[in-house]
Amino acid sequence: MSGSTATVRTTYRDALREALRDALARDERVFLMGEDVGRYGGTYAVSKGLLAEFGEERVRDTPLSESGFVGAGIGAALNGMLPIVEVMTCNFSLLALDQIVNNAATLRHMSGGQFGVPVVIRMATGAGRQLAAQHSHSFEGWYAHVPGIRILTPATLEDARGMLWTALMDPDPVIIFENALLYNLEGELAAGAGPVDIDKAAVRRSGEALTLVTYGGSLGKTLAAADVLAEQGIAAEVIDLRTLRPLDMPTVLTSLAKTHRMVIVDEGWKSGSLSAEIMARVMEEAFYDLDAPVARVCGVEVPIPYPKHLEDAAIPQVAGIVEAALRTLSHHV
Amino acid sequence: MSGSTATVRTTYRDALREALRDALARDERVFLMGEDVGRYGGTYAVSKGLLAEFGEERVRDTPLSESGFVGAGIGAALNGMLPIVEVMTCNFSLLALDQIVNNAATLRHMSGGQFGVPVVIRMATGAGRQLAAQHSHSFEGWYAHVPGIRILTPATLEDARGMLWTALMDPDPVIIFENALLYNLEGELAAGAGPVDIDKAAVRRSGEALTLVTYGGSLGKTLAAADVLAEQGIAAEVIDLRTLRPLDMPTVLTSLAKTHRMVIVDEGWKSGSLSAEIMARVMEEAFYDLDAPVARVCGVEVPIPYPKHLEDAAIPQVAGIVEAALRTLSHHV
Amino acid sequence: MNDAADRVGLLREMLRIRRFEEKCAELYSAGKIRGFLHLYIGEEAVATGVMQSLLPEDAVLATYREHGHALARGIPATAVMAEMYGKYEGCSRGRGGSMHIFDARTRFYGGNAIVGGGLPLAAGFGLADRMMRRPRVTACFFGEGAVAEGEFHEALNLASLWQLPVLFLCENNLYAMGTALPRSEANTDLCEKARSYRMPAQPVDGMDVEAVMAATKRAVSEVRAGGGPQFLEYRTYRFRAHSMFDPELYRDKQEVEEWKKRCPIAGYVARLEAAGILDGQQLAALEAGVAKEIAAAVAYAEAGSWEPVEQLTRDVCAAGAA
Amino acid sequence: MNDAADRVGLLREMLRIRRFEEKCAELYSAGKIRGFLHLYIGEEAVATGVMQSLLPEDAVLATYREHGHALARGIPATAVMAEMYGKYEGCSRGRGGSMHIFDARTRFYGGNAIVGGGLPLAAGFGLADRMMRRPRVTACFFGEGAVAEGEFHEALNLASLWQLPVLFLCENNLYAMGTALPRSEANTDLCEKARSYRMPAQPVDGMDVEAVMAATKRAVSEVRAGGGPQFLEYRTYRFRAHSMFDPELYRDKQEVEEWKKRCPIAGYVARLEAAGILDGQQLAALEAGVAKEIAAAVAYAEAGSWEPVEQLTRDVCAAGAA
Ligand SMILES: Cc1ncc(C[n+]2csc(CCOP(=O)(O)OP(=O)(O)O)c2C)c(N)n1
Ligand SMILES: Cc1ncc(C[n+]2csc(CCOP(=O)(O)OP(=O)(O)O)c2C)c(N)n1
Ligand SMILES: [Mg+2]
Ligand SMILES: [Mg+2]
Repeated sequence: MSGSTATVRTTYRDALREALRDALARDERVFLMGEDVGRYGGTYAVSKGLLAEFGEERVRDTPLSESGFVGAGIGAALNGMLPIVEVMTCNFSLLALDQIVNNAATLRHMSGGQFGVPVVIRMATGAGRQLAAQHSHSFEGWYAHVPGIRILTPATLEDARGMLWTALMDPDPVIIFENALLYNLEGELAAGAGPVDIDKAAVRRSGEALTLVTYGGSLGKTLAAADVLAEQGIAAEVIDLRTLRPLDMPTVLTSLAKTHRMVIVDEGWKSGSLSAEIMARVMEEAFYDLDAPVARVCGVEVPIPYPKHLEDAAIPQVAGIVEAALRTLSHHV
Repeated sequence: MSGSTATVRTTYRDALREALRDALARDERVFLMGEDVGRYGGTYAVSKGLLAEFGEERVRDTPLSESGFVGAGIGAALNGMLPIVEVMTCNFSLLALDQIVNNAATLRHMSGGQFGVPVVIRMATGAGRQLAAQHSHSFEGWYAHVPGIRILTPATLEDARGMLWTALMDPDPVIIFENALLYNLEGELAAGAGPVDIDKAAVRRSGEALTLVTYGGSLGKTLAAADVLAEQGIAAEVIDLRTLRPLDMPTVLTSLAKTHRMVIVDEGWKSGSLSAEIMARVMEEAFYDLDAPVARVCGVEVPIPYPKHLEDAAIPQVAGIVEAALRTLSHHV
Repeated sequence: MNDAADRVGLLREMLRIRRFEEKCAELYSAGKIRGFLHLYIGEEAVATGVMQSLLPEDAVLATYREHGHALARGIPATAVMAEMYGKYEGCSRGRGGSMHIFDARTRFYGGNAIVGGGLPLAAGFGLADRMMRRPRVTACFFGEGAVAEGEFHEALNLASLWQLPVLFLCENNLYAMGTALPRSEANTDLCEKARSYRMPAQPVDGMDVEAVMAATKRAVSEVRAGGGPQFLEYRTYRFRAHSMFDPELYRDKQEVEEWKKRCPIAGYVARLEAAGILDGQQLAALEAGVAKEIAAAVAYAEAGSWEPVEQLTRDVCAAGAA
Repeated sequence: MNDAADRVGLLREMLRIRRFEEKCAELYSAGKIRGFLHLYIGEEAVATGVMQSLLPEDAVLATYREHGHALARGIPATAVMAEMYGKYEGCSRGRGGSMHIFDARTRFYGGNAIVGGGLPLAAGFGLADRMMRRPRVTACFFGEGAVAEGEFHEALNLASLWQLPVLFLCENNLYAMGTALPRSEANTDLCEKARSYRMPAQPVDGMDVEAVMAATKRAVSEVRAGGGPQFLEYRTYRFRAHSMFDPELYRDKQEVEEWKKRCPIAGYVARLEAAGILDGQQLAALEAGVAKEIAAAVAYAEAGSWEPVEQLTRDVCAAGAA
C-alpha cells in the first residue's frame, strides 16, 4: 500500500502482533479472545502488551473451554462483532470442531444467506519442537475439506502482518494457521506493510525445471531444497499456496504448464493430506501437462514421536524434498 | 465359514443386530453403549431388543455426552473391555473427535506400545434423507486421515453381519460407518454368515473397460451405473473399498492394470475427500498404467440443503457416475 | 395479567402453534414435509409465554423443535410452512427445513440441530451486547437432554463469569428421545446444577402460560438491567413422539395420559371460561381464525417454488463457493 | 500415621520428587531434555500422599505435569529420566517424553497433555472395573484449569450417574498457565461444583502430606467399597513457572514467596524434627540417598540408546502401520 521502500527488521511474531494491534485500533468491533492471550501475554508471546494497550474487555482471557469460547466467538460475530479467537494450538481445536463445522461454516447456508459469521480463528500448528504426539498436529489441510470456511497459512513476514485484516473483512469465517516454528523467523518488512490479498498463491522463487508446491512451515525447507537443487543446476519454481481453501489452482497450474513436473511438500499425515487434493486437481485439470507423476513429501503416518531424530524423520526435511525432486526429474516421457 | 449354501432373507439393519447379538453373546467383555441404544431401541432400531436380552449393564444408554462416553469407551477398552460405542450419527462425532484422535489413535504409540485400545465405534453416516446441513455429513473419508485407527464401511449384508466381530478382535480402535440409507437394504444372506476379513477391498462386479471405485452408501448407485454402462456395451469393474484405512491399494491397482481407466465415487465433499487420496496413490504407484486421468464423482462443496432436488444435486447420482465414466472412456491416449 | 384481551391473545398464540403442528404431522404423512420433524405439541405455553417477555431487539436461539418458537416470535406462518416444504419462499429459503428456521427480521437465529450447539453461541451474543453496551438480552432454548453436554457447562460458566445478558431457557420435557432425565443426570435438580455456576435459577410450571410469562418477564428485566445471566427450567411434556420415527417404547401410555390432563391449552381455556373472559363462541371464532391462518400457510407453501438447482452452491460463502 | 519409618518414608518420597524436578530443570537448560517441561515443585505432598493410599491393582491417570506422580507410583527414576531424554530405555520407549509417562507394570496410564482429556478415560476405567466386579479404583489427576472444560462436566456426571469407582483428584494450584482461578470459574468453590453432580467432595490441604494421605485413604476405601466416585480438591501451589517458557507476568513474586513458606517439604521436615523423628544427620542421609538415585537415573538416561529410525512407524497399530 505504501510507496516507500524503507524496511524494518522484525519477526513473524512481532508482525502478527502488529497486525493484531492494528486491527484492534482500527475497529471497535474487533476483539481478541482466547486462553492466556492477556495476562500471560500469549503462549507464544504474540499478544504480549496488548492487554495493557486495549484493556481486558478487548484482550480477553478465557477459561479452558475451547468449544465454549470458539462458539462464543461465532455468536459474537453473528451479533455484530469481528472477533479474533485464538485457539492456543490446533491440537486443542478438535474440542471446538463441532462449533466450527456445524455452526461457523454452515449458518450462512442453512439460513438461506441471512446470516454470516465474520469470525477469525487463529491457531498455532505444526511439529518440530519435540512436543510429541498430542502437541504436534498439522490440521490445516484437514480443515481445508470443509466448505464455508477459508484457510490461511501465512509463511512470510508480509503475510503474518497482512493477512489478519483482510481475513477480518471477509464476511465468512477464516482460520489462520501459524506454524509455531515461524514465530522466531526474522527478516525485513516494508515499513508501511499492511493488509495483503488472501486469494492468490505466490511464486516465491522462479524456475523452469520443476514446481515445488508448499505452504506455511514447510516453505523455508522447500526454498532450502530449491537452493540445493540450484547448486546442481536445477531451477525449481517454489509456490507458496498461502490459502489452502479455496485453492488458487490457476497459479499452480500455470507453473506446471511451464515445468511439467511437480513435487508437493506438506507436513500433514500423507493419506488424505492437502497434497492428495492438489494431486487430484492436477490429475483432473492438467493431466496431459505432466511429464512425470506428481510426487509428494508428507508427514509419515505416525503420531509424532518425542525424540528429535524420530521427529525429524517423521516430517519433511530438505534432503527428502531434494530427493523427491530428483526422482521426479528422472522420469522420462 | 459355514459350508451350507442355505440363505435367509434379511436386512442390513437386522444383519447389524445379529452381529451385535453374536458379539454380546460370545464374550463377556463386549458391551454396547450409546445414546438411546437401550430403551429407545436405537435411533435406527439396530439395537432393538438387545436391552431385553442382555440387560442394561451391557446395553447401556448414555447421557448426551459424546466426548464423555466415547472417552469412557476408550478407557474401558484400556482397562480390559471390548466396548462397542455407538455415536448416533457421525454428525455428532466431532464432539468426540479429540478423544478419538488424541487418545484412541495415539495411546499405543505414545506409550511405546504398552497399551492398546480395542474399542469399536459405530456411527451412521451420509446424506440422502433430507436432513439438511447438520445431519447429512459424510466424515468417513475425513477420519481415514488419522493413523492408528481403522475405518470400515460395510456396504453389503455380509459386511454388516461380519465386520463387527473382526473389528472387535482388532487390538486397535476401529470405526464402523454405516450409511443410514442402507439400513433398509434387503437381500439374501448365507444362513451361517459370520465374521469377514477387514483387510481387502472386494471386486463387486467384473469388467474390463474401466474401474469404478467406491464404498458404503455409494456402492448401490455405482453398481446401478455399471448396469447402465453394460447396456451400452461397456463392462465396468466395480470395487468396494470396504476399509478406508488402511486402503487396500493392491486390489485397486490390479483392476487398474487391467482397465487403465478409473472413476471414484465418494459422497464426501470433493476437496480433501477420500477420492483425492486414491487419485494421489494412483499417481504415485500406477501413473503409467493410466490411459486417461482418474475422475471422481463427489459431494458438491456445499452444506447439504434440505429440499430433495437440491440434495440430490449435491451428492453422487447414477447419471453423474455414468457421465464421468463415459468422459473417462472418451480420452484417447 | 389482568387484561382480558392479552389473555385471549396468549390462548390464540398457543392455538396457532398447536394447529400448526397438527397440520405438520398431517403433511408429513402426506409426504409434503420430509426429513426429521419434531413437534412441540404439549409445550406451547413455554414458547408463547417467553416470547411475550422479549423485545424485538432481543435475540432468540432455539433447537430443532422450534416451530412453536418461530411462530410465537412473529415469523409468519406462511414463511415457516414454506420452509417446512423446502420452498424458496421459506424463511430460510428452503435450505433448512423443519430443523433450521432462521429469520433476520425477528432476530431468530435457528433452528440448531446439534444438541447443545446453540449454548456457546448464546454466550457470544451476550458478549457482543455487553461489549457494545446494548440493553438487549439473548434467549437461548434447549432441552433438558442438553444439560449433560459439555457445551452446557462451558457456556453457563462463561456467561456467569462474564456476567452476560443471556437467558438460558431449559425446556424440561423429561425425555431426551427415549432417555428419561434420571437416566441421564446424576442430579436431576437442574436449577441446583445451574446455581453451581453462580447463576440465579428457577423452576417454572411450563404448562401454565401465565406462570411462564410472569417468571420470564421478571428474569428478562433483571438480565436486561445488567444482573447477569439467568436459568429458567420450564417443566413441561411433549404429548407426541420425539420425532415421526419414534415408536415410544420408553414411556407408559399412562404417563402420557396423566400429562395430557395438564394440557396447557385446555387448561387455559377452562381458566379463561371460569374467569368469564371466554365462551364457546369466542373460542370457535379463535379456532376459525387460526384455521384460516394455517390454511393460508399451507396454500402459500404449496404455491411456492423450488430454488433452481443452478443455485446449489449459493450462500456457501458470501461471494460464491469457496 | 504414627509409624516413624512411614513418616520418614513420606518425606523421602517428596524429596525424591523435588530433587528429580530440580535436576530436570538443570537438564532442560543443558538441552538434554527438550519440548515442554512442567515441574511439580511445590506440589509434592499431593502425589506422595495419594499414591500411598492406592493399591497396585488400582489405575492412575495424570496430566503433563506428572513426573512426581510417576515416581511416587513406583516407576523407577531411571526409566522416567530416560523417557525425559527420549531414550529407548525410557518407560514409554522414548516416544512420549516429559508429558507422556506410561507404565503398564504400575498401571500408570499417562501422561495426558490435553487438558481434561483423561477424565472421560477415567470414567471408562471405572466402568470396566464395575462391570467386571473388580474391587479396584481409578485415580484421575487434573488441574483446576480442567474444571472449565466440557469433559469435566461429562465425566463427573457419567461417573456419578453410574456410581463408578473413580477418584477425581483436582490439584488446585490456583493457576492454569497464567489464568487465576477466579478468572476462569464463575464459582471458585470447586467442591460445590463437584457436589452439584451428587458426588462427595472435600477440600484438602495439599501442602500437608499427612492430610493428603488421611483424606485420600478415607475416600479410596469408600470408593473401593462401592460408594461411587468422589472428588478431592488439593489446595496447593506450583513454586516454579508453568513451563520452562513462562515469564510469570501474571502473579506477584510476593504471592509466590508467601506460598513457599508453606513448602510441603520444609514444613514436614520441621514437623518430624519437632516430633523427634528426624535430625539433621538423618536428613542428610536421606538427601544423600536421593541424590544417589537421581545421579543413577541421569547416568542411566545418558547411557541409554536412541531407537533406530527404522522403527519409526512401529506401534502405530499393533501389527505395523495402518
Ligand atoms: C450432539 C447431539 N447428539 C445427539 C443428537 C440426536 N438427538 C436429537 S434430539 C435428541 C434429544 C434431545 O433431547 P432434549 O435436549 O431433552 O430436547 P427435546 O427433544 O426433548 O426437546 C437427540 C439425542 C443431536 N441432535 N445432537
Ligand atoms: C485442551 C487444552 N487446552 C489448552 C492446553 C494448553 N495448556 C497446557 S497446560 C494448561 C494449563 C492447565 O492448567 P491446570 O489444569 O490448572 O493444570 P496445572 O498446569 O496448573 O497443573 C494449558 C492451558 C492444553 N494442553 N489442552
Ligand atoms: Mg427433552
Ligand atoms: Mg493449575
